[in-house]
Amino acid sequence: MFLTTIDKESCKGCYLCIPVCPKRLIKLGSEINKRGYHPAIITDTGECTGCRACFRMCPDLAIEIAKVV
Amino acid sequence: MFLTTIDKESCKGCYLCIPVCPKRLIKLGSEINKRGYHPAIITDTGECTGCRACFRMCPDLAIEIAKVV
Amino acid sequence: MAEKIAARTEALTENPFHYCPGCAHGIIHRLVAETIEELGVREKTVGVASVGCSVFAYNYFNMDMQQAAHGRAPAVATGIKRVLPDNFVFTYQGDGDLAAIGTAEIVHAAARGENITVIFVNNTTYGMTGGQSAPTTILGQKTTTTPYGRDPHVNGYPMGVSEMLSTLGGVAHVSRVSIYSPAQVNRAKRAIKKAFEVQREKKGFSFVEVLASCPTNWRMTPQDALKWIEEKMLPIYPLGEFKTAAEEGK
Amino acid sequence: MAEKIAARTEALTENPFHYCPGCAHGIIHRLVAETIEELGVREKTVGVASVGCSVFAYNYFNMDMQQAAHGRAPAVATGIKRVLPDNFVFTYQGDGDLAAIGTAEIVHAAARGENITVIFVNNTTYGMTGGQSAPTTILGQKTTTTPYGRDPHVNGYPMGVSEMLSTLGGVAHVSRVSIYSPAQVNRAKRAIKKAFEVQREKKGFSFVEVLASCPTNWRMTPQDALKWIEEKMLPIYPLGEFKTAAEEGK
Amino acid sequence: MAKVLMGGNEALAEAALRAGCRHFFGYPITPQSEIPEYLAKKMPQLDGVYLQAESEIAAINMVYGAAGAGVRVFTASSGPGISLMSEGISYIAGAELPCVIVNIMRGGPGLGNIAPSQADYNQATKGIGHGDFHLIVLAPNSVQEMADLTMLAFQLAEEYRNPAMILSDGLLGQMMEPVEFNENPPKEKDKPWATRGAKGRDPNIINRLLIEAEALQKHNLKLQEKYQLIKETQCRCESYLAEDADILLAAFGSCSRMAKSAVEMARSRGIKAGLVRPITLWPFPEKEVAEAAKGAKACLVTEMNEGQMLLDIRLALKGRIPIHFLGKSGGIIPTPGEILEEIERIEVNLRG
Amino acid sequence: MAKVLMGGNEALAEAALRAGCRHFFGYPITPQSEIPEYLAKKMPQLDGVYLQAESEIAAINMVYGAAGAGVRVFTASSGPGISLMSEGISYIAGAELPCVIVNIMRGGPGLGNIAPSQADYNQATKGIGHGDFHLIVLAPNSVQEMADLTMLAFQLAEEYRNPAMILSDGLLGQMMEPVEFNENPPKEKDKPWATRGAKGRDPNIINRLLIEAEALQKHNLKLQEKYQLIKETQCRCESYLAEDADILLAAFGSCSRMAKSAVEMARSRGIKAGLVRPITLWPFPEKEVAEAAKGAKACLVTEMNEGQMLLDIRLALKGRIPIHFLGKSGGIIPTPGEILEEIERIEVNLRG
Amino acid sequence: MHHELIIAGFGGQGIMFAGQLLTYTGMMEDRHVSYIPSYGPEMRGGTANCSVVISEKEIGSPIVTDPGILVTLNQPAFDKFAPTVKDGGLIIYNSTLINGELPGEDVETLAVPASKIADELGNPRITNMVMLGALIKKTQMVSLETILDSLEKVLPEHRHNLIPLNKQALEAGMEYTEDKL
Amino acid sequence: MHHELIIAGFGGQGIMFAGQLLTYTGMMEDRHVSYIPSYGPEMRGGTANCSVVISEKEIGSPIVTDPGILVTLNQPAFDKFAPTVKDGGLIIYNSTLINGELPGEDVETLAVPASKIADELGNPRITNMVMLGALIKKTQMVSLETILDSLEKVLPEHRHNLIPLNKQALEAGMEYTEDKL
Ligand SMILES: Cc1ncc(C[n+]2csc(CCOP(=O)(O)OP(=O)(O)O)c2C)c(N)n1
Ligand SMILES: Cc1ncc(C[n+]2csc(CCOP(=O)(O)OP(=O)(O)O)c2C)c(N)n1
Ligand code: SF4
Ligand code: SF4
Ligand code: SF4
Ligand code: SF4
Ligand code: SF4
Ligand code: SF4
Ligand SMILES: [Mg+2]
Ligand SMILES: [Mg+2]
Repeated sequence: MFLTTIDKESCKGCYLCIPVCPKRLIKLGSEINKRGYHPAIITDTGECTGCRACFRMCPDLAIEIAKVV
Repeated sequence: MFLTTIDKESCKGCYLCIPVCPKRLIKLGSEINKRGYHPAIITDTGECTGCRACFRMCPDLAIEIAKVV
Repeated sequence: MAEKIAARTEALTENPFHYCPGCAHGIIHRLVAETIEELGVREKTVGVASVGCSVFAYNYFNMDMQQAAHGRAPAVATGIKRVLPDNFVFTYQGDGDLAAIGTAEIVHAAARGENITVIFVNNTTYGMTGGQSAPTTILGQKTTTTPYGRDPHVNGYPMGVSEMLSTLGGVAHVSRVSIYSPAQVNRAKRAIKKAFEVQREKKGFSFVEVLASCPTNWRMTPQDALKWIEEKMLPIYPLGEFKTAAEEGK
Repeated sequence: MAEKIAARTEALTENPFHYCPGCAHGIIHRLVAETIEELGVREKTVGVASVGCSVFAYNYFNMDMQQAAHGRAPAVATGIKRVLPDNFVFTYQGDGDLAAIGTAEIVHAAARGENITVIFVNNTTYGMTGGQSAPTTILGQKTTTTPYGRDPHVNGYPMGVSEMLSTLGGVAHVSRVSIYSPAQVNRAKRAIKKAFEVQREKKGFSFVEVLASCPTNWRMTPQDALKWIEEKMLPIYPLGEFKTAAEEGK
Repeated sequence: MAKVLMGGNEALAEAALRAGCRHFFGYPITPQSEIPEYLAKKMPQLDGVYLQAESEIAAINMVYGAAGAGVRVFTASSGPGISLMSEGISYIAGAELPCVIVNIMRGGPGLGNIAPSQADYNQATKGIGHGDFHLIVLAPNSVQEMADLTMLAFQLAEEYRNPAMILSDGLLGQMMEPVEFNENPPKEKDKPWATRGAKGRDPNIINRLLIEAEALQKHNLKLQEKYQLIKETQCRCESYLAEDADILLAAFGSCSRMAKSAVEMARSRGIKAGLVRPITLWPFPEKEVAEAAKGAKACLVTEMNEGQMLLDIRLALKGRIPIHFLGKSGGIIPTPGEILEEIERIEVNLRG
Repeated sequence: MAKVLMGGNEALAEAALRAGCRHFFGYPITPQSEIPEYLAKKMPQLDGVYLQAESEIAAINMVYGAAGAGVRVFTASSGPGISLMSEGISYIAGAELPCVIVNIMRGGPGLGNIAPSQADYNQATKGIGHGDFHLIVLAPNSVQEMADLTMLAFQLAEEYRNPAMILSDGLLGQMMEPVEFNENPPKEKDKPWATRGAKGRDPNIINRLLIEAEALQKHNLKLQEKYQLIKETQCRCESYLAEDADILLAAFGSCSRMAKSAVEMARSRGIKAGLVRPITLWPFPEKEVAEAAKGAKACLVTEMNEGQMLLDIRLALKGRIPIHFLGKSGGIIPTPGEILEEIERIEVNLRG
Repeated sequence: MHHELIIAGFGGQGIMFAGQLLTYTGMMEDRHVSYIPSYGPEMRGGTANCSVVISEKEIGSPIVTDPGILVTLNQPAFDKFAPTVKDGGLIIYNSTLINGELPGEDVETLAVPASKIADELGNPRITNMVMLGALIKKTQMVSLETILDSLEKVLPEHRHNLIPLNKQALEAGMEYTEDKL
Repeated sequence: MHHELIIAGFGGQGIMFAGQLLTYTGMMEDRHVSYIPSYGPEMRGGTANCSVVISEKEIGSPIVTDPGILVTLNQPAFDKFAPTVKDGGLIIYNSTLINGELPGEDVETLAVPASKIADELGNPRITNMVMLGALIKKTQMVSLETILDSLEKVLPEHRHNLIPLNKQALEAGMEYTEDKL
């Protein structure tokens, strides 16, 4: 199982991670972070395949993926 | 018939004209000109075919060729 | 137990990037840093930041860095490499920096076969100064200094830097990649790694051109900007490996 | 009655050249001047002299001339041509001037497709300053700054400027010729004429590289120097037409 | 003509267009980008040439070529870019080509930053390139002057066949003020020396190589004579409440605006302060400054640098009165309040 | 060590090698070519780096990189090439990197000619680049000093982390004199700030961008403090028969040699002439010059330019005595005879 | 008459446009005017403010360091600039977004729920005009008529359709303020 | 002792070598010395001359404008420099190539048929050494021994085979001069 997290304060809301997730697990967020951006959010990390597509596209290293063994 | 002349004062004695003459009409000179060079000389302009090879190689425009009609 | 399979590399500092949302510089920084970490050479690497949006790169790469004058990074890198021939030296340059003002420096670092790696971020514009046209701006593209679109009769033609440098003797590796999809990001990473490996093997000058986006100055969403790379830039700037040390048989 | 079939062209002044005996500059000057005379454009030509042994070219070409800073002739020519788009503008540059310090200027004049003609005299050395190595110095060649011969690991590889410029979009004509025999001189003349014709037809940037001799710094007789071009330079710098406007279909 | 509200850089660019300048060669750099961006829009409509060069070096050499071909032409840049133009400027001055060079100064040295600064005074007035030559240097202090002095720069450049520089900064470049354009811009001079094709005349040659020392010295003496003439006739200077001032402030460009406010504040506190503002930085209005300082007991030089015009003020005042200095650098602008404090300190000293 | 007879340029190059410098980046230009040619021969034998750059701009930026990597490094050029280095020099000074820059001056402006000249004094001492910074400038007047001051330049550059310039000319570069090399060249300083790979420590960064005005001002103030310290401790100056001189000559570099001969000729005619020779041109030995002029009734500045050090002499003497000037330019060297004539004219005036 | 203002908020709130419009209007009313934009150090976005001076006499320093009037549209700008306001000065703030507590100084404040008013008028992008309306009502610095004339000049032709909306916003700001006077 | 010399001739006549050798010798004899080469404006070849100063005291100007001694190897150099020689000075000229007529000034002349002597010794390239021999004989400026020592230092190893020939030439020049003293 994979645990994917988006660091709220690092995210700039560019949403490059959204369309690349094969499982469509990432969504626009509505919250505002300290720098005035709306961070993306992960809906259901349980579905995550650990494919890293989102990580690869994130320009701000806001995404971390862990394999839970 | 062609009249080929080498201007003594323009010539710098580089002798690039010598080997290219198909008729071997040009020779090293022994005279010294004002700038300290030994100008090349034409031996027998009557033999000249007007091929211009010498003119083409002369870096100092010392050679003139005239067609005598 | 959780094992991280994707996280920030140690070859980057903790400083958040100052880049605009969705800017390709962030992705490319990561690729370079990961490469350096994977090769285990962070402690013997000296990076050279250029003048462009990535001018602050020295705040992000967690290693010795020099900041070079606009366009002169290849000369600065040459100075460093000649002092430290066994260290790793790379430059990170934009298209204004490398393809305009720095043309002489990149061409000659390449011709000399300077054993350095150059990361060339081609976003078709001068990001930092507000979106003026660059030598790589494509025909018809509107910028703040080509407000009616780039006209070849006035501003000339987009410059294929990879193609140009490939003609030079000292060049060991040239490739053009992009970052418009996860697969392309992967390929870009491989190209960058190959370039550093060429340096490790002292084969000469290695160069990776990355087609990148500048959503801010292109006045597009980050998404649309990636699409624009794929649709508009690729036809003019084909991806691929233009030259490799292997072929050269060095 | 005598009719001159070969004589000094009116496009040259009466001033004797200051060049060393057997220096190729003299031959090339003549070819450029004859071309201008034959095209009947002497009165609308502005030439740009560069810094090198041909720095005094303005004393020899019988037309309006500007003397440009070392390497910057293409930029100066651009300034002139943009003011006078219907005039003829050419630069006359050595390999130190064009291929070293002036790399950015020549590459960008070419990339812009600047409608000028560039005569590039490649004699593999810095003639004027006493025979230092140039980017075009061939491997193993001894110069005052490569006293042990050019070593690619230190000084890099000889630069094929024609090959490099041919990759650029705005370039309409590129050819490499030489002057080591009367036949080659003839070909050189034709190439130069073609380049000026390209300019006349406003097809863009035209470029003629002439492999030339510097007997003084090569420490050879003028004769041997020509042989050296044929034997040593040709294998590295093949002659030919690299690009022509016709092919480009512009 | 009615006044319009414009940014300083745009006003400068518009003034150049109205002066009939149709050729601009430049390379982007902050904080002068509004100039090329304005021209990139306007030039095509006027059949003029806006060309973005590959570098500042190329730009200044394109200016050389175009000026040699006989047109009004200018370029603009900032600190680092101006430094790169040094060699080209030396050529232009040596070849006596008229053109205008704009430096919208930013913080230095090196890449520095993009905040307003006056750190390039020494460079502009004394040592911008190798060899003995001078630029005519004009320092506007308002958007109006950004326009007016630009027109003047073209005029002086042609009158003396000498490059003229507008030395301004990011503050003046970005600020907006009303501006009214001179409706009689300077007429363009005949340029029989220009290289436009030798039709029916001997060739013209633009050149700055004189291999014989005697010839070069002769040329240099001719330049010196010209410089002397410019010094005698073209010094421009403005003073404000200087006649009866005890404490004379000296400031140029945008900094003079803060100094003027400080003078007003000081006057309102009963301190007799005044201001002298050199408008031409070269030629430096030495006599005018000395004249303005005639009655003063102390001088306060204030600049957005570490003390550069200071040296010219010292030369002008010849040690007659004490000279104080208040400098800010790296993009910091001295506030009128800070200047006032310094005035007050000096005043206390004078009394004590 | 025994004396050897050497040309000035070779002596300079050899001194650099003996100072342990193993890195040179340069671009050919007359009249400094003997330096790179000498090094091109020697460096490979010493496992050092002689690299001919593609231009002076590349050369100075290679110097930046190498200096940042922590080695002794230098470059050499002449007028036009030095101008092209302006931006790079501003960066080096801003980033506080030690290195040595040699300017073997020739006639200017523009391409000028290759004859000896001192026309780049202003550039070297005042305005070589944008921003507030200074080079340490040393002016040798003999082949011996070409060697000695080169070693000193490396030492001062490292001591203050500041670029140092040798300002010389083609005359000193080409002439031969006996020279004895200092057998104790300056020790190289530790450079913990150098970028040589961040092994077991935090990264080192070589940089001259400070985007925040406050930070840049702070850095500039730090530079100013350093400059102040250099001014206080490093002024170097020499005087000859100055104590009792009525007429004090001031000259630097090769020109001071002619001036010295003129002083001797004048003394032999009963005229009390003396000479003061600044060796550091920046910092300018203002106090020392004023001190030397204490008893003088007139000063004669003589230079191979149109009057550049003149300004610093004016500042030093504060209008106390009349200052005369004898300049030659474009490669002409004032002869002792010409200088003597000028001394005699001044003497007649003083008496009359 | 001599006014030194700072107008401050986020990039995108129309700060610069409001400042320029006010400056232009001052010029139309034959005053001396100056305007200076200032952006934060961020690459894009972030804070934005401008200095405006409108005066009967020639303007010395165009940079305003201790404003007589502060017009502020968001909290960070309020926090940054409120302490710099001159004694006896005025702060007009967008009370929808700002909690206008002051460290108890000799400064007059006027709270205008400008974002709310703008929203009610159907467009949050005219918050700046609501604030401008409040400003001119409160200070009589310039007249509404001249502002409306200026709008025509300052807005490019193809934006003239926005003039009525801007006018509405200005008037709403004025009206709201009238009640508070 | 203070000598200011100019040695002048064509490029290729060994002018510079003679000047350097003399300077080196002066140094070996513990004098102050200086040497300055000067080439004509020609690209290559043309005239060449050098200034040499040898003195007991420190040398001011190393440039010689009015030489006390002129050593000249060809006519153009003679014509150019002879008029600059100081009153009471000395001109040594290569009488094989120079017609040494002077406009009647207060200058001593010594005619040495140096080219001829050199030819007789079998090598025209040592004309310069013959002249040098004449010079030292005439002026006693430096000793032959030191010159010979210097030759060993100044000539690169692989040229040491030329030393005997050079010595012969120096001696021939001295001998010729001895007769004229
Ligand atoms: C000598 C000099 N000229 C101009 C500039 C201004 N400048 C800063 S960044 C830049 C262009 C940057 O564009 P690019 O290299 O493409 O980088 P990007 O911002 O697009 O990543 C320019 C022209 C400068 N700093 N120095
Ligand atoms: C800025 C600058 N750098 C260096 C020089 C010195 N310089 C004069 S000519 C020359 C090289 C000339 O070589 P090339 O262009 O090949 O011409 P050639 O003499 O061989 O015909 C150099 C380096 C200069 N004049 N200006
Ligand atoms: S790792 Fe893959 S599946 Fe998981 S969230 Fe990211 S893109 Fe989606
Ligand atoms: S790609 Fe990264 S920065 Fe962009 S929205 Fe996704 S998590 Fe945020
Ligand atoms: S024209 Fe031909 S044949 Fe006649 S001399 Fe010349 S080379 Fe010989
Ligand atoms: S080619 Fe010309 S210069 Fe050379 S020898 Fe022949 S005639 Fe003379
Ligand atoms: S301006 Fe463009 S290149 Fe620069 S940070 Fe923003 S998006 Fe990236
Ligand atoms: S040095 Fe070489 S290039 Fe220059 S004139 Fe002489 S032969 Fe020709
Ligand atoms: Mg870019
Ligand atoms: Mg060459």
